[in-house]
Amino acid sequence: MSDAVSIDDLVAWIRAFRDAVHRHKDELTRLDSEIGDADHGSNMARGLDAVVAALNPAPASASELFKTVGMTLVSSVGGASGPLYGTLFLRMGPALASDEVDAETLGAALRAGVDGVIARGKAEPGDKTMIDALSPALDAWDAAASEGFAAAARAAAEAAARGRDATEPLVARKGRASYLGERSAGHLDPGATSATLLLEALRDTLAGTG
Amino acid sequence: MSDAVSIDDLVAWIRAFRDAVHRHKDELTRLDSEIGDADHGSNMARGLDAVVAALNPAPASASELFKTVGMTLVSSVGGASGPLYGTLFLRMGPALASDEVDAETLGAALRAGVDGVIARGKAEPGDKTMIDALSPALDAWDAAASEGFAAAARAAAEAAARGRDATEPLVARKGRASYLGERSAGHLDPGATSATLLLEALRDTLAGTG
Amino acid sequence: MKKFVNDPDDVLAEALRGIAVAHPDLRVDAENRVISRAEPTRAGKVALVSGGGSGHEPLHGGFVGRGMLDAAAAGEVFTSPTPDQVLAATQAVDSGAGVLHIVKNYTGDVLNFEMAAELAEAAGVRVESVVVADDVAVQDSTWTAGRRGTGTTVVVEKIAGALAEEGADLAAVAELARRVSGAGRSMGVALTSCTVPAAGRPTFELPDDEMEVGVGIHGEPGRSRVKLASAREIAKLMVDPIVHDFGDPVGPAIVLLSGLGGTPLIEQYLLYGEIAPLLADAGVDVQRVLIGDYITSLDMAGASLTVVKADDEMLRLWDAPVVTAGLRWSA
Amino acid sequence: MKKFVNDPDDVLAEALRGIAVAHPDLRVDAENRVISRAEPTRAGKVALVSGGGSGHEPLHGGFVGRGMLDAAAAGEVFTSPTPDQVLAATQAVDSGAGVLHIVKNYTGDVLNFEMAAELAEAAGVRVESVVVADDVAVQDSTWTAGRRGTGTTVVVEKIAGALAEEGADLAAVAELARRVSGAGRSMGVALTSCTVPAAGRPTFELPDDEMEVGVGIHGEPGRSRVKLASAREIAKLMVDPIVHDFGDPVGPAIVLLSGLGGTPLIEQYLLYGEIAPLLADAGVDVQRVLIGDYITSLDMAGASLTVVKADDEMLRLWDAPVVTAGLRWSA
Ligand SMILES: Nc1ncnc2c1ncn2[C@@H]1O[C@H](COP(=O)(O)OP(=O)(O)O)[C@@H](O)[C@H]1O
Ligand SMILES: Nc1ncnc2c1ncn2[C@@H]1O[C@H](COP(=O)(O)OP(=O)(O)O)[C@@H](O)[C@H]1O
Ligand SMILES: [Mg+2]
Ligand SMILES: [Mg+2]
Ligand SMILES: [Mg+2]
Ligand SMILES: [Mg+2]
Repeated sequence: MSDAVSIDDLVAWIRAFRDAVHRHKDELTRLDSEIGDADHGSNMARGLDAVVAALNPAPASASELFKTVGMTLVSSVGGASGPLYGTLFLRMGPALASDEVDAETLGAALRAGVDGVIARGKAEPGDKTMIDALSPALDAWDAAASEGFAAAARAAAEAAARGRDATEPLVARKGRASYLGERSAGHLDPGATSATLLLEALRDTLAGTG
Repeated sequence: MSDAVSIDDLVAWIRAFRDAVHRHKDELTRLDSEIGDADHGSNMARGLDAVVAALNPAPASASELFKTVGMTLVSSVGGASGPLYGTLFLRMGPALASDEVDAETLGAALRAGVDGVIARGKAEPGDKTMIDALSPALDAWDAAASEGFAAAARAAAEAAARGRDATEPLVARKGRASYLGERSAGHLDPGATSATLLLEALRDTLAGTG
Repeated sequence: MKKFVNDPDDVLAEALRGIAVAHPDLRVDAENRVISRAEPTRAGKVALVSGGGSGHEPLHGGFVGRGMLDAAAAGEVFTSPTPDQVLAATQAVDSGAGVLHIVKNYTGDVLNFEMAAELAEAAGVRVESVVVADDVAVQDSTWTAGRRGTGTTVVVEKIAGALAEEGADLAAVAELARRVSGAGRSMGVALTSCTVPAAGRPTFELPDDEMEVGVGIHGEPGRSRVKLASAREIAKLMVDPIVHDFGDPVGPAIVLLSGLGGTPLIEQYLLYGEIAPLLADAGVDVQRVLIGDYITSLDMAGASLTVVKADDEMLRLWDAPVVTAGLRWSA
Repeated sequence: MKKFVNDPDDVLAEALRGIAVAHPDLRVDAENRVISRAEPTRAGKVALVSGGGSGHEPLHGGFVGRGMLDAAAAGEVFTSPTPDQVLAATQAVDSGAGVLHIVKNYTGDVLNFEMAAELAEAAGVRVESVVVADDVAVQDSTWTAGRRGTGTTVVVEKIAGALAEEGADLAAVAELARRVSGAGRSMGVALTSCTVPAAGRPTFELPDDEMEVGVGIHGEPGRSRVKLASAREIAKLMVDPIVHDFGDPVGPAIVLLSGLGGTPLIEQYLLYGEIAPLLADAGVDVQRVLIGDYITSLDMAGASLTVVKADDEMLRLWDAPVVTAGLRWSA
């Protein structure tokens, strides 16, 4: 069926995210060195390794899958990214109660997740956080969802990357980078960078689907 | 009188020693970094500054002069070099009871001083200490004393320098360098280096005398 | 990277092993990375739980013991502990009288402790929280993450710990903890970066003639980078913003000058020799002072100054007996 | 040079100023650079005086107080104090019951303390001396300066201090001090050099992948330079020569793992986690352990391990109350 994704696709997405984070681990940590505490790469790598381990065997449903991902991130990452990424996935689960996951449902689930992150972290777009990648990605997803998964994921990944790049000149108002005040400008936000990897992993995983 | 030195000459000697130590302060400390604790230059400079201050006004007699020098070194240097250089001068005083200081008396005084250093520090020639410069210098002084001050001081300074250079291959058996064991070989001894400065200062001060 | 480590990823687990074997009066839960008193909490005593990223030792584990904390949850280096860890710590020491969470104000710490508190309440444990936000290097604002929590945490843990030991109830202990927290201001200066073991190299590069002013305790760069200054000038850079932030005359105070991990005691005393007269001039009446490594940033060279405006009750509780690895005295 | 200093030549004087203002229970004689208890020595109590070069803080000034030293003479950085200083310290605290000099075995310390003892005796003060020479990195021989004195000094000061506090006479205190001194062995490892303020640069250069084994506490290079090793391997490099030097099984012991000034506590605990099982395997029954910065070498990264074979009397006196800036507990 070309307009629905399987559990296996979703598991493949999470695995692809893990792989991407490992490939970019040093870069994420370097970005976090500049305006944070030099641990974002190892935080995300540690958490996603735990996630991949917890996905074996693969959960039976999409909602259970994301619950496992979220709980595992919450209980293995710590830091700011642990509860935030954890919340993202924990909130996605309930939005995927049915077994049919089409582009619109996945978009709705992602939005529920990002709303959860905003509720927890109280960041707004422009605060120089992962929200700056996630928010525009969602809008792009919704706009392209009717064209199917592959198109929606492509649009979302592009928007996330643009959002990530747009964090560079910003002065951080949330998270650890905010302590630097004006000095936080001129650097990419590490969380927006890892969030872009998340959406790029989705794009790559769904490239073959409708 | 060409074969006797005045108090002023002796004071000039000590001042010249102070100046030489200041000129070589970094070198002495560097040598002490290699096989010790990086303080010989500052120790000697601190002590000799105090000595020069204490010599104003100049003492009335040679024996009083050296007593002052010795006491000041003992009470301002600390470390190994404080009591040792202090003892050197403290023991010279009594050997210069008469006001006539000729080359033989100064030689005898120096020997009394060096004997005192040996009694205190229990170092023998070849242990890689200041003794390795002082001992041969004394022998050379005595051998040349009949030719007058300038010749004796020249001979002593040369012998001291040779003794200093000969410390390079030695494995230290006394002082802090001994803790390095075999690793102490291949470096000049800082104390032998400063002792050579002492005798070179004497040579330079007495260059104009008989 | 010049460190006593085996695998950089095992630093925390292995350090906990050392703590466990060195301190028989502590219980180390290796799985949850929780350090608690070996003796169970006395019935009716409010328990104090703190925690945060590791790398700030003796904070927090070194302050577990009679008269101070009941448990500490140790996160990875510079990474707040997870809710599970904090929950484990909380449940391990609750006697039924409730638990006070002492949280340093960092997004990660706040979020993870919040989640843990929710979980603990759901499991029937009463939890109160105090968030320490004392770092005057950070402009305070409702639009941002607010100020970091640094040295005042030590003072909160000591004073609230003493009150809990006396048998006060959760509301009273929490109220005092918040009062102490509100009365503290801190300011830090770094002469070098630290090196996070897992990163393997210094978090930031700092030329030989420069220093970072207004640093926190996670190796993050400071508020500004300036030319390396004398201890006298640095003392001013630390005292002035604290005094200015208090606004009103401070009066009696507890002062903590903490090394950041790579600065030896002789320098800390020298620096305090410069700080003391400046505090006196500014009307700070130093009643108690601690100098040493109490809240550190791995191997960073630097120091942070904390001034806590102290009333008589705080001073009395400060003086109360404490028996921990990091702070120890009798009445 | 990244340090809290004003003029590198004033480091000691200015650090003493900080100590004086931070510790009202200490008296700091700025002229003679002597730190003593503010309270005069109790009549009949034997007084303990130690001292040495500065840069090893908290040693010795941080150990002045009830149950430990009566006075410490602080030399320039890494330079033994002069006889005048030691004499001033000795005369300041003699109650008539005599004074024990605790001397670390370095030519400079030994000579200056010897001269001071001669002067003190001449002034009518009874003096006994104990020379600590515990560093197994140095081959012992009557033809050399012998072993350096390092960590065992802390244990001698604590235990002899407790016995003096109990009212024992000079001969008994000196005898015990010598017994403790003879029962201690130490071994140090440096990961970096330290920087003597007056020198302004590191005493030795050490490549990023090398370390010095068998270092003392004066920044002198060690016995050998080897490739940087894991904490596990370093623990072996420290434990083996100590155990080997004892020869006989050690049995009950007091253990001190001291950071050298630039190594944070988290690494010290990690290292101790590796040391403890090796000690146990070698038959060392660790009865008491101290981990932290107790005898340092300015800002050197590294650690030194001390094992003191302890009998019941030593353990009892170790546990006796002590109230100093650097070591503090009650019975
Ligand atoms: N309040 C917040 N809301 C959303 N994202 C946040 C918030 N605070 C921090 N972040 C994100 O978390 C990232 C840092 O994560 P990480 O380094 O793992 O945690 P920590 O800051 O605790 O070390 C930041 O780059 C930012 O994108
Ligand atoms: N026992 C000794 N006898 C003679 N000279 C000695 C002895 N021990 C050390 N020295 C000399 O002292 C010098 C070191 O002096 P210095 O660095 O000022 O003292 P310290 O070793 O206490 O730091 C050595 O280079 C050596 O020449
Ligand atoms: Mg981070
Ligand atoms: Mg020296
Ligand atoms: Mg972090
Ligand atoms: Mg010296």
